[in-house]
Amino acid sequence: MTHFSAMSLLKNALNGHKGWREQWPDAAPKKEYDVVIVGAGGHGLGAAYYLAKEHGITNVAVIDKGWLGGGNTGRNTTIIRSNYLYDESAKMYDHALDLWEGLSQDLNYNVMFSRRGVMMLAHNVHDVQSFQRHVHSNRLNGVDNRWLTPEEAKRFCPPLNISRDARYPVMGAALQMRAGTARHDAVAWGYARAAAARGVDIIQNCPVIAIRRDASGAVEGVDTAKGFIRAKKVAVSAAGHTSVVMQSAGVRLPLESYPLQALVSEPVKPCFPCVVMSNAVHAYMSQSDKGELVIGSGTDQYVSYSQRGGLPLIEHTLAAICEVFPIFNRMRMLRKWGGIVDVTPDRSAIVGKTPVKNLYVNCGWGTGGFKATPGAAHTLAWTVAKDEPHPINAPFTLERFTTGRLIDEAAAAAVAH
Amino acid sequence: MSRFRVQGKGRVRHDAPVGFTFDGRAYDGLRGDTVASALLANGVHLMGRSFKYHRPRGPVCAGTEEPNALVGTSRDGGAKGGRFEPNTRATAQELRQGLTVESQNRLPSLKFDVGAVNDRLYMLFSAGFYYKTFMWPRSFWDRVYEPVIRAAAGLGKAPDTVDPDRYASRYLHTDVLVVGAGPAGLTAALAAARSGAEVTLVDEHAEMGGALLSDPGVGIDGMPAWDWIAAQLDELDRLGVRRMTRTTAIGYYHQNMVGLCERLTDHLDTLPDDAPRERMWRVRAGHVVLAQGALEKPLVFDGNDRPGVMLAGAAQTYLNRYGVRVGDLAVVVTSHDSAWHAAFDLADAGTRIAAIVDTRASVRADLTEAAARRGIRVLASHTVTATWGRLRVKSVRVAPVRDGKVQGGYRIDCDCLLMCGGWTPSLHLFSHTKGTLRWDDVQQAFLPDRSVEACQIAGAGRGLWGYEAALRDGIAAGNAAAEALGRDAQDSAVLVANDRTGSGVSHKELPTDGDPNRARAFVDFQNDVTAKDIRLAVREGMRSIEHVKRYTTNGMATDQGKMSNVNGLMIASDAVGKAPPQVGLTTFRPPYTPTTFGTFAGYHRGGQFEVTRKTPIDAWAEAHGAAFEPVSLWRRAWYFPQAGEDMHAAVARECLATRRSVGIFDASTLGKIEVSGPDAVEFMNRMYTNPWTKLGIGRCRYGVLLGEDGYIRDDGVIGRLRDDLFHVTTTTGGAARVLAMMEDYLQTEWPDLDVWLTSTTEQWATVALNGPDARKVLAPLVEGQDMSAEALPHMSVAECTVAGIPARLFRLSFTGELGFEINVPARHGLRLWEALMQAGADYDICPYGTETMHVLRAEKGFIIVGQDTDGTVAPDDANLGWAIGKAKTDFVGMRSLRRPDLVAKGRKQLVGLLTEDGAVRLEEGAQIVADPDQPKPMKMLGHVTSSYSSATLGRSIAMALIEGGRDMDGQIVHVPMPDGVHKARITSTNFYDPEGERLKV
Amino acid sequence: MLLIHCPYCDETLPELEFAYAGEAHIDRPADPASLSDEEWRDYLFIRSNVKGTHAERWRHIHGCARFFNALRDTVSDEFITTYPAGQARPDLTIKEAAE
Amino acid sequence: MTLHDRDLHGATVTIEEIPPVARFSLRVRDKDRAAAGAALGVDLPDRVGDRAASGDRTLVCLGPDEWLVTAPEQARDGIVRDMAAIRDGAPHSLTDISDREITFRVAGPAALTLMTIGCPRDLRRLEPGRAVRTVFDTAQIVLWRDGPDSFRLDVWRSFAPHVRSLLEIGRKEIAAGF
Repeated sequence: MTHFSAMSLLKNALNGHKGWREQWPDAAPKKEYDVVIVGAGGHGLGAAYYLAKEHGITNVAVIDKGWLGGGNTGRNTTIIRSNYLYDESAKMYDHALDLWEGLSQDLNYNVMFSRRGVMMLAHNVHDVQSFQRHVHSNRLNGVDNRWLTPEEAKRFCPPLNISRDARYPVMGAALQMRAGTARHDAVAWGYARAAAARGVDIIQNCPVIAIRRDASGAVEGVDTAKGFIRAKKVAVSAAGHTSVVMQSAGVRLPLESYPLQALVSEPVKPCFPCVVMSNAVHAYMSQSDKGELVIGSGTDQYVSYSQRGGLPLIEHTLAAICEVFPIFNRMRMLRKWGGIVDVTPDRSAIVGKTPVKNLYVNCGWGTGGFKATPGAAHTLAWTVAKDEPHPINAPFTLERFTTGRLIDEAAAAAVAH
Repeated sequence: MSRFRVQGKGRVRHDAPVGFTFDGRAYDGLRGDTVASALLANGVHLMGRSFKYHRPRGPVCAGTEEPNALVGTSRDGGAKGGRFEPNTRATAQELRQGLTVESQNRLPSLKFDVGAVNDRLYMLFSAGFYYKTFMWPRSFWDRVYEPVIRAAAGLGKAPDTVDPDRYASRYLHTDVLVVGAGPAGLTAALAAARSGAEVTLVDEHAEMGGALLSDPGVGIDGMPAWDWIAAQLDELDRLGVRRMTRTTAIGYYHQNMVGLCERLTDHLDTLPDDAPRERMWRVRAGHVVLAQGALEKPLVFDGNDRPGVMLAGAAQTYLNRYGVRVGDLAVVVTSHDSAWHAAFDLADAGTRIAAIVDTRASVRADLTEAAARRGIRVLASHTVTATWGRLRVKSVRVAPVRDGKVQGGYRIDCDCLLMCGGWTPSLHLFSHTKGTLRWDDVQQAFLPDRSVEACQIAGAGRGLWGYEAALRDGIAAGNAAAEALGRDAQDSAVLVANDRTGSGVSHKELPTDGDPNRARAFVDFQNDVTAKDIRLAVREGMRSIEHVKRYTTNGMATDQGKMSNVNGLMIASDAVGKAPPQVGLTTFRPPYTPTTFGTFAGYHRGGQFEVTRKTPIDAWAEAHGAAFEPVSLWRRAWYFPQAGEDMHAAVARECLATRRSVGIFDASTLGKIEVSGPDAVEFMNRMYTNPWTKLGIGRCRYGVLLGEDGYIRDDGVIGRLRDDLFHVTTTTGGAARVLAMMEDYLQTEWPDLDVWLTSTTEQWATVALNGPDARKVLAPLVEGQDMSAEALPHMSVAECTVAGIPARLFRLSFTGELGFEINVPARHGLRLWEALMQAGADYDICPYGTETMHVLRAEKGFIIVGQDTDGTVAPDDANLGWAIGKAKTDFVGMRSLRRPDLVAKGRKQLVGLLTEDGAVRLEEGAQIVADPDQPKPMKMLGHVTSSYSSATLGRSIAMALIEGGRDMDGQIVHVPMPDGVHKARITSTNFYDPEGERLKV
Repeated sequence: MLLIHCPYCDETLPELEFAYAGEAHIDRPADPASLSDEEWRDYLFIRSNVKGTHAERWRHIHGCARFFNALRDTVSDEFITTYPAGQARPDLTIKEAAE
Repeated sequence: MTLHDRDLHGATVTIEEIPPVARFSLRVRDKDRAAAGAALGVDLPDRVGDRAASGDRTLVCLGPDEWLVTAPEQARDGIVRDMAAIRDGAPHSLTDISDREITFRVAGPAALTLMTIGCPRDLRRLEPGRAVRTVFDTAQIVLWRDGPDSFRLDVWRSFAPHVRSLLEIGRKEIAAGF
């Protein structure tokens, strides 16, 4: 692997960039691997990288039905934060945040993790109560999160409308300074390059047809479009398609896949310094380094794998953006796209072992998967390597749906009164 | 008038000058011009700077696909008028009187831009360079590198003032929607309309006609093209076809829904009153005909981006449609026949054509003969290897190619270089539908394959070339649409004279004898992506076109890849060594052209952003100075401050007045559901945790509703009015959810039950009277009901009249005081309120809002669902175990209460909390620990759910969910806050009048 | 925005009038008390999440207010058929054979 | 600009709130429909969207087991009495919702166009004489088509100001020729 640095860039610039080699080889499948990971997104590639780096397991293949990073990794709005309410979630996302902070150096690939602060707006008394609960809980968990008055919020993000007459007036905000964004594609590429350098095979355009189990019921490999690949262990990290893959192993999951849309504006000079999320109004926005305003929309109401999504959601999202940031009314939407998010009943992920021996799963991240990437990948690698839960992913089991011990971040924001 | 304007030519009005400014300098254009055509008429090509290298750029197109000539525009006094907008395409913006135009992405000026230093360092800024560096030292990314990169990026400035314009939207249903009013679109619309179908025809330009507007020499059915267009439009109008210009089909959604953006005022000199700027049309069509034509491709060669280098078809449009010659001395370089016609038109209009450079070895004889007739030098089998000129192209180097080898080249002077790399069908909308494309080896283009929607593609959009072919195809598509809708279609013929048929070849980069690593051959002009960037990406392992796109940003500019996608693919597939379809085409994403946020927001701005529900009594509250809070879609009176009072003072006063005498509260937002029918009681038994069979008529009961997961979803007081009739109340925010949940069970699980549900939330206005004097205020107004405690005990309901209004009168209490809730038909709500206020005057009746309501109920330990519960709280956790019918075998959620985690020790339970110092009010959401000195992360026992200063008790009170809290009664816990740790004692939640003496009146 | 055929109104109408209500043909057990925790979990949470023909519930909430069922292709989002609540899932192989 | 024969430069449309009527939601099973019809003196129409009237009572079928009963205010008690009389033999639910909704009339040559600013239905298919529940913008409404250019909207009371102001904005656009 060519080491990336300012020097190597300069050197190559002088010779017409002829010295760069491929960042990862396009591997053909071997007959057998110690571990096969299904899904070459940030989570799957990351798990392969940590298997190799931290557990010395390098006979690993990451298989994808398309091109690597082509699923939700390359389709999200890149928000990274860890100010979650429940201890379990806060620990998982904070673990991820710790890894995000050193990821560029770890991978020798600039993933452009940018600590520009994520601000969540409170628009009613219930939001205030709920966010303050977050702030207090985060403080005692050692997670960065602070409360801002409307005026402080406006100072932090000048385009914000804090008029008391607004339909949804800003009553305050929770700010996590340590949070921010990263360059999504670079995360997949960086993990791919670093994993490949440690011997991991990345096999693209190779749909998995079924997970094969032996007579004892344990996993023995995967049937793919490029033939059967034997594997001692299989980990599925296929986001919206996880249900389909796991079904082939006879494992049914509490998952549903929904279309989620996102969009960007035309690029403009820096005008928006942070990330702002408004749950009540359904608006999420940041500005990319390229200058585009990056905006998250909601999920359509029905299960779908179409990656299309309807117009009304986009209309609502942009109305919400213009409500919170009225100066952007004349900005133009450049491009919108859709992804498929897999959602669990409690809106928290499932990471770990399954009822099938040597089969592992990492799914159900809903709309929050990107920010968890290093944390989920890192703990999944642990679980695959040791066949036991990592202390951080241990609460994110499949069993919780039987016992009722849900990690219900969605319900915690329930509005009734 | 400028010498570049050709008198009498084009569709502009030569007698109607229009004044505008560009970078502060005044110019004149003509009515009908775009900003670009007007500037070109004034000899101005330099209109912008590129994204990365800040290279000088001029328009390369004459339409909405323009990547270079992006400008900022405003009216009414510039940016502060709120109508500034960045990144407007000068080639599409119609000229209007007083239009203010400024160039972008330059400092200090367009002609001298310090950002152009990047251009000198271009070798450093190769594709993906930022992934490889800026990593050391680690902290520099946030503080140094990223801010610098961000400041350099972006094109125009964002608006900084609120937009005063309005935006509109409509739904439209039509039998046939035709997108694009060029030759194929016109004949398709006409064919469909002749069959009797309702037809809608839309076009993004100011007028219809498409390519024919740029080709007036063509004859159709014996008429000059422009006369033919007029005749078609006449007939379309006679047939009642809805024609919409300045209307872009931006997205193609499920089941033939197409979003259109109609621009209504941007072309007008002055803004009419009440006119929306833009309108979103959500069109649902029985059949769609896409006739969006084809886009001309640039050629990729070193220096193909200088101002003055543009598409040949664009030059032809500027000449024929706008009457503007784009230069005096042109070189044409092409791989397609179409540019020859452009050259001839320009030559005939007085521009000298220094040469036609064709990459092909042989060209149709009629073209070479026509060139010879005009004395134009023809250079077949030639390439272009370089251009010169800083702010405008001044010469070009051409070279013959023999057997694939570039021979010695030479320079030709010019002031414009017109290029044509062939044409690619415009299939963006088709791609939105996930319709599949197939690669056509002959045309070297993607063509439409399988359609998933009811749509046709006509004309150049499916690879047909020449007007006759397009016109005939339009007729066929219109007829096919009509037939698909069950109508009779008739074939008709069309005859074209002087048709401009032709063909061409496709290229990757043009061959060169220069150093390919030094070549600045641009593929994506705006994003400064060069051919070698694409090759570098492939060399680095980016083999999918999606990877190449993302790594180089090719195709991600504001032209949405219209200029760059196919050229990028040709180069990438050459580099990968696979055929283009195996490398893939990136997905086209909506919108077709960038569309304002305002258009999507439509009417939903300001007061119209979302419904604000108000009660019948809201106007009184507003008139009496209430502060309001939003609760779901409602706004509710929060408190009623008197002069000089803050919320704390007002709430203290309201609480004391209510406990002392009587308070009045607008409870109209409570959800209300009428549950009616012989099986009503059975239904209630199945839905709610409580038993209902023995509830007497005229009595009411507090009901708890769970989700099937066993957690509390809602609560409310439920009255039985008849054996078969219940009046159910829900929380304000839960009303719609509860009704939907009940309907779900009733319709799909228990359809056999004879019971029906009707929402009556808004049928009734509800006024709550609480306090020891409540009965005294109310009783004189009541008729038809004995108000004594015996006749109307606590938790009972009666039908009577109050102030002469028919009412459902509940006696219940959410405050611990003697309480009544009076429901009257909503139209009388305000009258009832005023009557009670009047009757209460002698008792100093005090109106109070939601905050006081919350304090009063907290003093009694009554929960608010959603505040004291959070979706993970089971009845027993909230001390509501008593509300579960002991003899019941099933109700919604009952089975879940037995799951292991719900019967485990250590669940969080709702308890009271009294701070050691009664003056300290805990913050809601504050976390509770046993040991405040432990290190972080701390073990948290729970959190404060409700916390108030109780004026009645003269101290603060709080409720909290605490692990195993009920077993900790009397124990001290700690609440660590940033400014210190508070101690608090766990108590009962019933802080006031625990024996309920105050109800016994 | 989808177009949905309501079997009760017998009209094909815009999605804005409808509310999605999850997978179809998951009946509430007649006697929940007799179920094991695992069986109860399956009822509560486990969903087929089909990529292909999905049987699902919709409610014409802003129309006739009825719940009904639909078969829809989750890859194309195309509705194959809709049918009243309580009816068995249509056998598409029979339908195709008849055509 | 839009060019169309039905295009409405300066065409008029009026929006008015009309006085309250007695309004009930009637729910009854199929087997008891005839009895309910007999009690009301109007046969219950059986196709969703159909309307039937007799004397001063009008019935609209809103769903397979749901009818909207309207009558002048003074007829309210009579309807309640008539239906109460059959409750034992023909179980049903009759709920007074007179005050739940406000009714607007939208009429004039531009009425259909004005409705399209908020109603996603294909109103070409809503024949005069019919009424359906649908949505206008984000509000649920019962939409009555009384004639080619005449509509009524029953809107939940707290949504009515929103609907009204949206209609006014649309009316002004049309009046301005846009």
